[in-house]
Amino acid sequence: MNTGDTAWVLVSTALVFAMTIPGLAFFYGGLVRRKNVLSILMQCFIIMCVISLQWVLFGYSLSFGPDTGQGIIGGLKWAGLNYVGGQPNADYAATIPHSVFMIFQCMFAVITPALMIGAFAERMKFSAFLVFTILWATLVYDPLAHWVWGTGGWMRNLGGLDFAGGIVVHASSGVSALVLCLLLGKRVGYQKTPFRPHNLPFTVLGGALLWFGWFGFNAGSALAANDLAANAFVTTHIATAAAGLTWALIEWQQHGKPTILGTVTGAVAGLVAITPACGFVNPMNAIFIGIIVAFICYLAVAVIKAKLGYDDALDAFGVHGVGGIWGTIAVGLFAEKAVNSAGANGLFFGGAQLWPQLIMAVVAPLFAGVMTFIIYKLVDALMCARVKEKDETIGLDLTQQSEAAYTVIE
Amino acid sequence: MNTGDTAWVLVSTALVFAMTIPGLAFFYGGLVRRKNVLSILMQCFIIMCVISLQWVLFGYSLSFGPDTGQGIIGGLKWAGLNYVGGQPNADYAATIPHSVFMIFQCMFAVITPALMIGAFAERMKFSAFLVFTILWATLVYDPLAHWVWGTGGWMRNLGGLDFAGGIVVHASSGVSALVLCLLLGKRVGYQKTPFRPHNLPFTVLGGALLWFGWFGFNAGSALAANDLAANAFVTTHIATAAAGLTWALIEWQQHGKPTILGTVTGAVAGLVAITPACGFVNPMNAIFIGIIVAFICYLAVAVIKAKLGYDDALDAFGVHGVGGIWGTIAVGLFAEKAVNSAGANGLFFGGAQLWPQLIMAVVAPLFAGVMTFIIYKLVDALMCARVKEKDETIGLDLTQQSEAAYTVIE
Amino acid sequence: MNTGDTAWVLVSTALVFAMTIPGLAFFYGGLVRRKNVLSILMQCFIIMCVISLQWVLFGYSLSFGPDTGQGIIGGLKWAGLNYVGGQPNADYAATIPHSVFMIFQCMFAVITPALMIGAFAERMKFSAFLVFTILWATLVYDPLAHWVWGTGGWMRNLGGLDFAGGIVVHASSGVSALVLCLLLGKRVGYQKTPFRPHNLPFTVLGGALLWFGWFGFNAGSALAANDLAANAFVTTHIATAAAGLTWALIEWQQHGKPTILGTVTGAVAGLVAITPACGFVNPMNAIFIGIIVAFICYLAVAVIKAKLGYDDALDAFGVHGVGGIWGTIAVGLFAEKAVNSAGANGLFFGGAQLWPQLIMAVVAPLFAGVMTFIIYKLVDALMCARVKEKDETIGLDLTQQSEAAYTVIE
Amino acid sequence: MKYIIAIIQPHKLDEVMTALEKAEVPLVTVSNVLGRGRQKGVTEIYRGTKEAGSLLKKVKLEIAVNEDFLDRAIDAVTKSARTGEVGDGKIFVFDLHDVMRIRTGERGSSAIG
Amino acid sequence: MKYIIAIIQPHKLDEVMTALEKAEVPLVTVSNVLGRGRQKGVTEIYRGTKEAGSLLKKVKLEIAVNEDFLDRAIDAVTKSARTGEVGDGKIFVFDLHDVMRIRTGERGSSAIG
Amino acid sequence: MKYIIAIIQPHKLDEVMTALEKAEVPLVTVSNVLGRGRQKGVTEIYRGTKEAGSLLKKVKLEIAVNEDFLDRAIDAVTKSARTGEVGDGKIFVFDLHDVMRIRTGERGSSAIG
Ligand SMILES: Nc1ncnc2c1ncn2[C@@H]1O[C@H](COP(=O)(O)OP(=O)(O)O)[C@@H](O)[C@H]1O
Ligand SMILES: Nc1ncnc2c1ncn2[C@@H]1O[C@H](COP(=O)(O)OP(=O)(O)O)[C@@H](O)[C@H]1O
Ligand SMILES: Nc1ncnc2c1ncn2[C@@H]1O[C@H](COP(=O)(O)OP(=O)(O)O)[C@@H](O)[C@H]1O
Repeated sequence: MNTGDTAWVLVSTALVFAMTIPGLAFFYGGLVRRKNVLSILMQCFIIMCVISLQWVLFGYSLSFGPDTGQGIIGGLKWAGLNYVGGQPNADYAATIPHSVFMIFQCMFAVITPALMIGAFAERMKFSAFLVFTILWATLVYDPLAHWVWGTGGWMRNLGGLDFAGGIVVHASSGVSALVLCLLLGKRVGYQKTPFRPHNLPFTVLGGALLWFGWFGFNAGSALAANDLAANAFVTTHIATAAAGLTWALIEWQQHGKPTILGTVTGAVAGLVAITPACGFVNPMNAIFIGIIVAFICYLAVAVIKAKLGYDDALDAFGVHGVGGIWGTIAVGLFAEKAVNSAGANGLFFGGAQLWPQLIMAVVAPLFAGVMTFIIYKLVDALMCARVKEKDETIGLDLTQQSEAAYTVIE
Repeated sequence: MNTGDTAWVLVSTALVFAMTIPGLAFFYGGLVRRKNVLSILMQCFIIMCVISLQWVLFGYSLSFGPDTGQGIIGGLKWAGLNYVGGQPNADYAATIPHSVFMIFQCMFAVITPALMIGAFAERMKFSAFLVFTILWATLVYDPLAHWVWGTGGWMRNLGGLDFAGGIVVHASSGVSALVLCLLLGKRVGYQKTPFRPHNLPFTVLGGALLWFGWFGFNAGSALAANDLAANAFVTTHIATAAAGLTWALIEWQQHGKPTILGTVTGAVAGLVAITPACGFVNPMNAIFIGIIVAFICYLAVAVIKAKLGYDDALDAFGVHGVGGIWGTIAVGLFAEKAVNSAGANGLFFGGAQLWPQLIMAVVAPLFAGVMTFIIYKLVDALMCARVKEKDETIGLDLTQQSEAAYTVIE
Repeated sequence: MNTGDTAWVLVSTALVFAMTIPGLAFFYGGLVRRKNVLSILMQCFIIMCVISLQWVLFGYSLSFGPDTGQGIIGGLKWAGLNYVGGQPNADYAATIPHSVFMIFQCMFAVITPALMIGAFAERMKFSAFLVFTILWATLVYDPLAHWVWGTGGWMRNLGGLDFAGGIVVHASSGVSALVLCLLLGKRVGYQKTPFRPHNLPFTVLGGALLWFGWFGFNAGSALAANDLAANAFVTTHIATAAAGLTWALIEWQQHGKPTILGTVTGAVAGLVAITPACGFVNPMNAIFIGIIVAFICYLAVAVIKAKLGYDDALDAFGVHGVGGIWGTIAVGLFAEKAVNSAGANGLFFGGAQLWPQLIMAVVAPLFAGVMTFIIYKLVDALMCARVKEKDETIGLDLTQQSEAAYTVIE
Repeated sequence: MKYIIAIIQPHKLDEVMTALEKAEVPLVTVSNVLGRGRQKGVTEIYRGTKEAGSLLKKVKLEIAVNEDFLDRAIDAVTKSARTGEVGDGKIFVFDLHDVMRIRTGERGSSAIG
Repeated sequence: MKYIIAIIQPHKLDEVMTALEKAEVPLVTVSNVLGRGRQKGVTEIYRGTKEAGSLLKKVKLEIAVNEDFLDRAIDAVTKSARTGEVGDGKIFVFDLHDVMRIRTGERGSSAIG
Repeated sequence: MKYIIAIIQPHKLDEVMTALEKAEVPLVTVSNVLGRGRQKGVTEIYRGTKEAGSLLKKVKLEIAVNEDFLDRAIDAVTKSARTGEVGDGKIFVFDLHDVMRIRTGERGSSAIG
């Protein structure tokens, strides 16, 4: 065991924690209307509670527990943190306590369903949301994590590379988000009345905290305080900077003004895209990955969404789905063994890594999408997923939680 | 000396810093009325300034300095950080610089009086608050820290266990808070007009940052980046998740709606309860500790307080006092030598740890309560502790600080 | 390589990141009027993007790359992070990957120009700001960083000491800020209508995060998790506490009321002053440095500025310029070899360190001021640095970014 | 000249604004208000304390018109703001003694538009 | 019909609301305002700059009533809002030309309640 | 008695307040409003979606005066609020039926000041 590595992964765990609350909560919370901000904060907060419990009780075991044979799912051997103690598990991280690896991964399991909140914001019933989330975490996230990261997982065996979760976290939640918002339908008044972000400083606060926490997400995924962590840290920062700036420049060119919302959105897209790649590519190529994701996600968010007319309220699909898939493919292009000897060479370095990446980028979203469809239908049949129109008009804060975010008088 | 341990405790120190400001400041600040938010922020901020100075000048020496003989108090040998330098002090932490241990403990000394702000919020005069705080830190916190944690401290010698401050930090401040709010009296209009939280997102922000910083508070108390820190980290997270969820479910059952304020309050209660226990219990028992604290504190906050009618404005007693005492007792029930060989076995593991825990849980609050009574009476006689009714009506921001939190026009 | 040191510097990098966004962004953002808050957030955010890119492309090489011969500037050998990889560079930090040192320094390069935003707030055109910032980073920051910190830099060779950037970061940006606000002119209505801070809680949030992140800034500058980092951490904390409290007491004495804005401003001044000194002075002297900076900066901000009538909107000069120069001189007074054997003895310890410090404190600001003048004139001639009066009246958020920070209805 | 004060549901604002523009009475002043009407308030709960919030968010419109525009203004508001549910709001009409355009100093009926 | 505008102290709002309900004039529209009256403002200080803030937070109530409810409405407000200190506020009464309930289209006196 | 409602540009508020004080009509109630007038709104852009924001921030003043103070109040506002640009705002004047000072119960013309 190594204290430096342990310190780094403990800190990284706290950083990834901060990505969901307060990071994502405020990023999304600032974007909705005043009457719905608490519903977003509540959803993020309760996901932290409920998925953390799911994780220690059985989720971790399903994801990382000993494979049951076909590379599809881990067994229940590690349920209730059985066998998950202070001794390192060399299969995953040889220099830190096993329980540190487990709790680090816990934060990933938490943030993934939280990302989808952006799609169904302002109209999903709290009870339905809760049931959906637990089912989704168990039936979509846990298997996917096992496929890609678990010892014996079939995508891992195939040679697929996903350093910190481009597929497992972003593509999976992003595509599920799209399915969800198509099934739930548009918010009342969508595209008729403007839905302005009620508090953009909150969104900037959340965006900045996401960037901050993402250093733990990506560089922490090295599971050690070494040169690989350093590379992941640097590429993460640079790709994000490039994507944020690029988005601002696109807006400047398109509308004559760069916006802070655009810049932050670009930065988040950059973070998403570099996630699977940060431990495999060099910093200069990270810049390209960042620039390209800004273009692609801008297209998805500002052009395609408007054309197709689906109501992905806060662009969970447009940013995480699209960005995560691009990042996964980018690994197949830009990965170098020179950066990470445990990695592979991408197309531009004479390797064949593109194929496993493409397989992951097709199969995982497909799986997530289909499962989301099934789970949604089940939940909707059981308890009606969407709030009543009257409640939606009054706002979810008052109708789902009996609270108001801000006082008006005094 | 060990760089990994040092890195971890340095980071933990920064994390505990963030618990007071901005964590607690915003948690409390969002709960008060618009006209008093700055008074909360100011109190938290000035406590950080003034108690940090008190600590390096003499507080640390009183708490952790060589015992003067009876286990009651440390001497002044280490005043002004004499003998507190770059070399480790093996009595407290053998692998990190002594000054790192000192500054880590400084953040505990700071947050403890800050917790009481929740009780006397919206009505205490700033000058009186300042004098009270300095006296309380010196006459209540420093002795208590010495009793429980100082070499030679009598509770420590008795075998009492308090991993990260259930007694020293939470029970002491919580009970003092109750005494304070009884002595100060209710806010003008209490239980007549509703006092709504003026900005719940601020409260969620603060609550999330408390959780975030608490990883340093609890896992940092291992004073090393090892498997004990890992256990503390995991139990902290899981107990909190369990308590937050439980509170939400209780509300759902009681009022038909779970609220974000309830969920965050539950999480904080969970953090409080696991604090003394995190390094002694296993993760599954942490879940029980979390579930139970939610029930107890809910009772204290939503039922008993309303019945008895005292005005613990932001529930400093109901959460920290009650939760801290429960956590201290829980150590006596759930502690295991299997988790921490330097610990003990609780009742459920065939040990007798319950008795020292009960002694601590009775004596420490009693001591804190009596001392608070005396200090308050002194301060009140000297300078009148409460603001004038007219000033309370206008609000403390304008009358105590000549500032307004938000502009109204433009 | 040492994992503990690497972990600490990685974390410190993230902490310094958080100083700019969200720290400084909210500190400044809360102080401006409602109609300009997004412009501040945008400027901070885009600086993070654009200077990070400048840094990896050529800024780092100019600053820390092999000296071109006269101690004036580094060459372009390390441009595009050539030679900046996972292996340590012993000239700067022997125990951590070179790329970690680079990315840590990147955050310094980012925050320095961001500090100047406080001077030209609420009236600078976005495009002009962007061009100015890139030029200033390249022509002022990079050379200064080389002079003081680069191997072969002439101030470094002279024996000048600047632990974490009193000269390089604060004095340089502070003085440039003064020049800028003199050239730009006052805001419309300055000293006629009151400009109240639109959201002081945001300012407190930002101030607290600055303090939090500054632990990484100062203690991280030890580039190792050792006793020197411990000393820097402790002195930073204590000087800040002393300065915050002192400012509050000055206000209390002057106006009868201590304010939270004053206390936070004092704390920031303390952080600035201890920055160059934190690794060279002992904690008790840090208290004096903190107390004195509060007096000096109070004078600059509340007395001199009002008398001279320049519009340093958020006191970038009054706090960072004045505080940074004082801290640099304080090194010449209070530095001790007993604290840091690689340091020197100041006047009070029988040494002659005062002279190199004075030279730095005169030459660096002069250089920065003159260069700022030239760059500003250039930018102004090219694209007119100031927004139109009509746009200033409507606010920069709407006119420079086509966004509104808060919705009014709903 | 008449001065109309209309209290409407917040989510109807955009529709009403459009309707007013179509009715050629585009000039309007808007503000946030809270209303207690026949519509039931929503109970709020804070740490177990229930509060029967009786005040609901509404939006207030103020429109100064010449007499011959009065009916179409009222009409525009009523039609666009109506949902048929309790809480739709009220329209109040006042006599307006005088109007002045600050920019020009113009007074009376011609200054209204 | 009459239209009452009352400016009161913010912390009196709940009492006034209750009083109005008891007086059987429950319908009311409430908003935030700032007032400069005889009551002295509180000085604010920002980084040493003193500002004599003359505007104080007040709450504005608007109540439309039929003539026979006018006096009891005024009475209810006055009694419940009075503290006897400067700053208690004012009540302004206007003639109301017409009222309309948006939901039903009802007009005049019956639409007021 | 008359009741003046003035809609002005927000950045003119301080000047208008000073002018009113000089004109000896210091008592005033102020609030935030949004206005749609002849002044063009500023387009807002959120993630590529353009929104022609037609509502601009304005400030509303309410001033109750006795008849003989009416002209100087209007005068004070007009002069101090005028920039000559579109968007300067409007002044509306109403007949005021009655006034009451809550603190004393005083009524009518003497209660106005
Ligand atoms: N008499 C009145 N005086 C002042 N405001 C009123 C009055 N009647 C209604 N309002 C305002 O109109 C809003 C809608 O009224 P409400 O009675 O809920 O709807 P409806 O008229 O459809 O029954 C109220 O919330 C209140 O703001
Ligand atoms: N003539 C007036 N015109 C407009 N608003 C007024 C007038 N007089 C008083 N007000 C409002 O009433 C509030 C209370 O008035 P003030 O003079 O302070 O109290 P009091 O009437 O008890 O002396 C003021 O802050 C202001 O908002
Ligand atoms: N007829 C009206 N009814 C209500 N409010 C009006 C009316 N005319 C103007 N206003 C208010 O006055 C403000 C300024 O009007 P505007 O037409 O922009 O300026 P100007 O009168 O200088 O041309 C508007 O934003 C609106 O709030």
